[in-house]
Amino acid sequence: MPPIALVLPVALPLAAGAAAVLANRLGDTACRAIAAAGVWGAAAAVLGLWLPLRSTLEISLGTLGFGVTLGLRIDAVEVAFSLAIALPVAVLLTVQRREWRESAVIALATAAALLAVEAADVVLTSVAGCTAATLVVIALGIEQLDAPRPRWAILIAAWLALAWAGVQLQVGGGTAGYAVVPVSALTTPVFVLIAFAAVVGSGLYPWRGWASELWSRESLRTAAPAVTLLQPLGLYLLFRTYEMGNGHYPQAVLNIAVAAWGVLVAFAAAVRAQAAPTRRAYIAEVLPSLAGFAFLFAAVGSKLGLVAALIVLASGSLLVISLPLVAGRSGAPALLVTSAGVGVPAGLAFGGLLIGLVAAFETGGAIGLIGLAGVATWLLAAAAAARSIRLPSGWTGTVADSRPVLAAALAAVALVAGPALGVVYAAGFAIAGLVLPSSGAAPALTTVATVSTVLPAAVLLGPLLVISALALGFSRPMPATPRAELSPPLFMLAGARRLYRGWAMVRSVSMPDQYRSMFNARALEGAVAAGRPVLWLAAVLALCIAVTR
Amino acid sequence: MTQLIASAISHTIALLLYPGLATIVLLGIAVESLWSAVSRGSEIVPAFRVARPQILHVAVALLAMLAVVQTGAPFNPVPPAERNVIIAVVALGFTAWAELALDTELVATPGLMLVIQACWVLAVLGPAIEPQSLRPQVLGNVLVPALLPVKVASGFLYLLCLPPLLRLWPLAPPADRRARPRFNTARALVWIAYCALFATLFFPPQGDDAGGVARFAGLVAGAALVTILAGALLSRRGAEHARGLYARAVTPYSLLVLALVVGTLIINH
Amino acid sequence: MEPELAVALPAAGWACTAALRPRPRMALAAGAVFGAGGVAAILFSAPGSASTDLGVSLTITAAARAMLVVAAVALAFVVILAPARAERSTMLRWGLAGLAGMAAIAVAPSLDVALIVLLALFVLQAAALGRRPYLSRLRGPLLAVALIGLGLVFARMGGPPALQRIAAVGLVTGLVAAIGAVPFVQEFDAEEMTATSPMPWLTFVGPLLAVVVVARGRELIPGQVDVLGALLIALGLVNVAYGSIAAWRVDSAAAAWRYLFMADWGLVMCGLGLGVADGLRAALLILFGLLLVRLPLYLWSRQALRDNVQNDRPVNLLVAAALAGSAPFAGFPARVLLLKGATAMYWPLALVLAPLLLLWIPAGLRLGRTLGAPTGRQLFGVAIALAVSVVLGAYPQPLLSLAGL
Amino acid sequence: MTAAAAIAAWVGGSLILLSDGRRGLALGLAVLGGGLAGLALDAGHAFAAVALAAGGAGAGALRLREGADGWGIMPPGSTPRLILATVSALIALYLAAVITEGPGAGFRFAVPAVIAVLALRLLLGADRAAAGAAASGIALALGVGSLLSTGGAPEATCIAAAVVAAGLQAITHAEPDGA
Repeated sequence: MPPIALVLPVALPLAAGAAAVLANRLGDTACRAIAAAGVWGAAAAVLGLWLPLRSTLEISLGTLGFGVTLGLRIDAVEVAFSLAIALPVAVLLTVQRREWRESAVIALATAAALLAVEAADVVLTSVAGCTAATLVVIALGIEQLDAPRPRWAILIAAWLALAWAGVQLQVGGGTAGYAVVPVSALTTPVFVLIAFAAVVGSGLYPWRGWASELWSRESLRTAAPAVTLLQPLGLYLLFRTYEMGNGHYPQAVLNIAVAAWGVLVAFAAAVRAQAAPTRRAYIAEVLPSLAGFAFLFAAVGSKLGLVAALIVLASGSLLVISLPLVAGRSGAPALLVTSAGVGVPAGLAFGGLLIGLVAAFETGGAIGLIGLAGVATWLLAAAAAARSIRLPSGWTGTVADSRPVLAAALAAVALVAGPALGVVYAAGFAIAGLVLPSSGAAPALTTVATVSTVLPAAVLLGPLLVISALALGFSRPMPATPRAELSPPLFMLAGARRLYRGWAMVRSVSMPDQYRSMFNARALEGAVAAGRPVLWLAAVLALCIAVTR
Repeated sequence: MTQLIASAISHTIALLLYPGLATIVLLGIAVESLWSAVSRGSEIVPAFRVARPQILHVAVALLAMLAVVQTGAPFNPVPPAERNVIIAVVALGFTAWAELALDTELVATPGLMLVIQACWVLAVLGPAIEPQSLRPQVLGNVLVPALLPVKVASGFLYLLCLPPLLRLWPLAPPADRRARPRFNTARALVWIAYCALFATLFFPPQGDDAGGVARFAGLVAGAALVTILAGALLSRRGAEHARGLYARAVTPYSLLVLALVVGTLIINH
Repeated sequence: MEPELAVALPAAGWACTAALRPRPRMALAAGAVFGAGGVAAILFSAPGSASTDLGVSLTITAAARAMLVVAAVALAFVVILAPARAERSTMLRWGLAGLAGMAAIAVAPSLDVALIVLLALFVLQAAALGRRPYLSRLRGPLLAVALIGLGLVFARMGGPPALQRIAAVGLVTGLVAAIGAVPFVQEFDAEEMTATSPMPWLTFVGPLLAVVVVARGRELIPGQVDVLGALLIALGLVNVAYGSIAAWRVDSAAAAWRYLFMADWGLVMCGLGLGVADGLRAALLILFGLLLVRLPLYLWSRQALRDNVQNDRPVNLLVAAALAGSAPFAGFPARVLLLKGATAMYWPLALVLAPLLLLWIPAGLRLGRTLGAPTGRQLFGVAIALAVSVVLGAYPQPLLSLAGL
Repeated sequence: MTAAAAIAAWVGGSLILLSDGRRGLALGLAVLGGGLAGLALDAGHAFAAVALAAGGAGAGALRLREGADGWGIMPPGSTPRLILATVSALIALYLAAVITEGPGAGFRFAVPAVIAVLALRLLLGADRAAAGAAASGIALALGVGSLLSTGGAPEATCIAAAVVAAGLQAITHAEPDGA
């Protein structure tokens, strides 16, 4: 395979997006097929390039002109994140009808997101990430302009922060290449900028951010690809930071801070989920909750934590396809998707959450306490999921885009994957080994061995799964009769109302009329733009005094 | 491969027979009957009918058997190294909400139930932070003086949380206003899991011999009896008292336990 | 001979288009031929090598040459895809006059000559029929010439270092006054034709003037280069803040465009003031974007502005992204370079600059809408402008190499 | 000779500042050109001197074609301009005699003083004719300013300045609307 083939994962969706634009006269379906083919091709290219050698492949295509070398790199981490981005987008492009503009822009955004994870340099990642964010915002705008979407400024701020971190690495260490940056260059300020980019770029806040609000759009056609394209990039940055720091963040307290933020995000999402008035409002909180857990696990600082984060990412990728496809539907498909999302035994999410929390406890100290909060959050999410089963759908838009059978099938895959956790863990172990090198034997394929325990994935979860399948098949189905009364929120967070009221007050603050003239933008503009010589002379005089003092 | 099959068989036995499904069903029905007799609440024995089980009971049973195989019951076919307290906590935690998901009736005071469940999680996992181990029998074996206060306080908190978790308190769900409620099968299925986990976490592990079995059974029975007595006491005092106790006494106490955990961490580092 | 031709051919083109005004097609053809010749002469002139065919030594720097080439391409772009109701030959005439003056400024043997040429350009523009009073059109530009002239005199006087610092003030304020940025903002009439408004100084002649004045200024006051840089950065930050906020808040959309140009100029001043290669790269990249992307977009938006048409189609969103400095458009790498230069020189400056860079987004979103619903030739032009911006954003190296960077 | 030329240059500039009539402005340009030419001649730049004198005279002559009739020197309300012209001269004198050092004191006085008074003419308000005259005057001053430098073809600069100064007075036509 020639090294230039490394451009394929980016070039294919890029070309597909361009082709979809050019072929728009052929109709929406043809353009969607072209775009989907491009994204499927990208996923295939990633696998095709990596599987034969299963080692890092790099290529440098020269300098771009702003201190960045167009260097591409395919390694196990890149493969994992590329697949987590490309596969859900490919499936959604394949099964959901959409306008040719949306298909084209989503394909282009996928190319940009894939470039962000294939880039060998922090600055190039920031450029590609910002491009992906821009295209995602445009795609959301094309679908419905007045519907909730990420604030452009916030997304650009995130990627500018990453760019700044990159140039700081270049200035401090001479390079911003993930693999070659000196450990000493990864200072605390640089890490803070990277963490800011990771958090803001993924929209993961303890309050209701765009990652949740996107799911309240009339149609979820573009919301799901938007989340798929942007959210994994934040986690990706946390992974690569380990590589830059030779397996460490600059200070242990930074691990604690990121882990605490992650659990706070997951907890807040679970709190909102348990108070959701409709099932639709509930599903808006499923992915932010999982993403919060992924951040927590990635920040634990152990290989086990990174593997857990990858497993949660994988289950999130399955869910991000299932959630829009089951939108507006109830019954078994909704129940399956909800179960897969909350991590019931013995599914993939269950395994990921379990391994991640074990990693937190085995790290001990403050991270152990955060792990304790993580377990409580998991159970809170379980309560919210249980409550959501009988909530009203809350769906007002068309359900034509939904594919309940496919959604249920994907959720079922996530639920029965538990016995294969050992295999998934072994793969994740190999991936995490790239950014967190450690001398350890390759794990067995049937168990997950941690420092203090061994999870017999195949021999415990396998039989459990068979027994569950038989028992549930034999059991009396859930009575379809509606609940006697509407289920209220399980609890109201103390002080939440006051907080919202305070925020509303802050937002409603305005300048008293009698002082408006002091801050009148028009008057200020008039004063500056009138071309008054006095102002000019005063400015020159002031500058002369300033420089001669 | 043979080893794998043998291991799978032993785990299946653990799940279905001992200490799994069969054990929790038989002993759980016995304990639940005792509670029914003491509380004079629901029917004392279950009305056996040849019918497909409710999905709620199936789900609770599956989760309870997953939890109970993580305990340190003597002769547990699951090797000690393969037991994990988080699995037990999560499985039992899910049982509390299976009812909300799969039953047409609401759970009584779910908000307070959530708080109590969080306290219970603290009681189970708080002592696991400092030893940095999740093996139940390792936690049970912790006798380091520096860690004993946390362990004792957590054990007491665990016992305090059991009545509401098993719904032995007099707070009935809004839709459940029957004069004589039916035998509570769901509760019967989780009695043993909760009590066995208590016996595993807060007492040294018992050996795989007759004495060990007797001691472990005694601990489980003791935990069950204490819980029944506490439940009966709560029922006698009434709903308001129970709500007040758990809202105003147990929650602050759990904060004290948390402070103890944090203090222990700080002292030992 | 190339530098002389670089000035003479566009000047001849201007003369022809002026003489053939009654016959626009012929004027256009003649102007195009002479203009193309001028561009060829610029391209063939080797940076740094002097030509003494006229008895004086005429040289052109690589940066100035690149700026001239880009300005010529921008002129061709807007003339070929001229906005509706715009007379192409008139646009070409004005453009060629500007191009000839810019070439003269670029090849001038000294800043004094460049300044005299600039003065002539100012008066020539002010002499045209415009909506603003003659004096208000001439006041700012002549003050600029006077300030730069005073700066030159002070730079050449022997005496205490304070004189050189005052010279730096003269050069910087003169440059800012010449382009009409804050605080030397000239009166602006949204209805005035672009050629007679202050916009050409901001968007067409200004870029080359800035490159020449700053380069020559550094040679004139080598001892006070840091003062020159500090003044540029200070005024640059003021322009960034004021321009971007005004572009967002001001009532008139046409004025908003001008303020956005001012904000861009703020970044250019910061880049030029940093005194490091990355800063210069950033400044040039922004200036290239100004000429090739923003100027055409502004011209095409004028009709929609007059008709008060606003739109939120995908193309408007793309234009908004391009104006906001988002990737993959030209603004983003320029911002990256600026941050790098600022971090290398004095990191707190990057701390100030980074949040200011976000102020473009509301203004960009607003001005993206003002393009209305472009169709036909105009839509084609917008597509090309966006493509150029993407190329500049993704791979600016060729143009930067042309500028010797 | 230097002092006289420098003062003449300042007087010429001041005349442009103080005059509203075409004759006063023309006289100011001519005197300014003459003064600046004297400075150039004193510094040994004969060609530059001739060019500047011709430029000033030409500009003055062309200036006579347009503007308010008469001399219009120091019309009512011109006291502030007179004060400013005097203050500019004093500041320039202080600059040339006290602050700065080296040869060419005449240049150091005349050039800043002339540029200052002509800039003030524009900033304090002027009609089309006065503004044009000020522009030509600034061009001539810039030309002479180049004589302070060693390189950069100062004589060519002076010739260019003279041509532009005269040329600026020739521009009268207006353009039709375009883009």
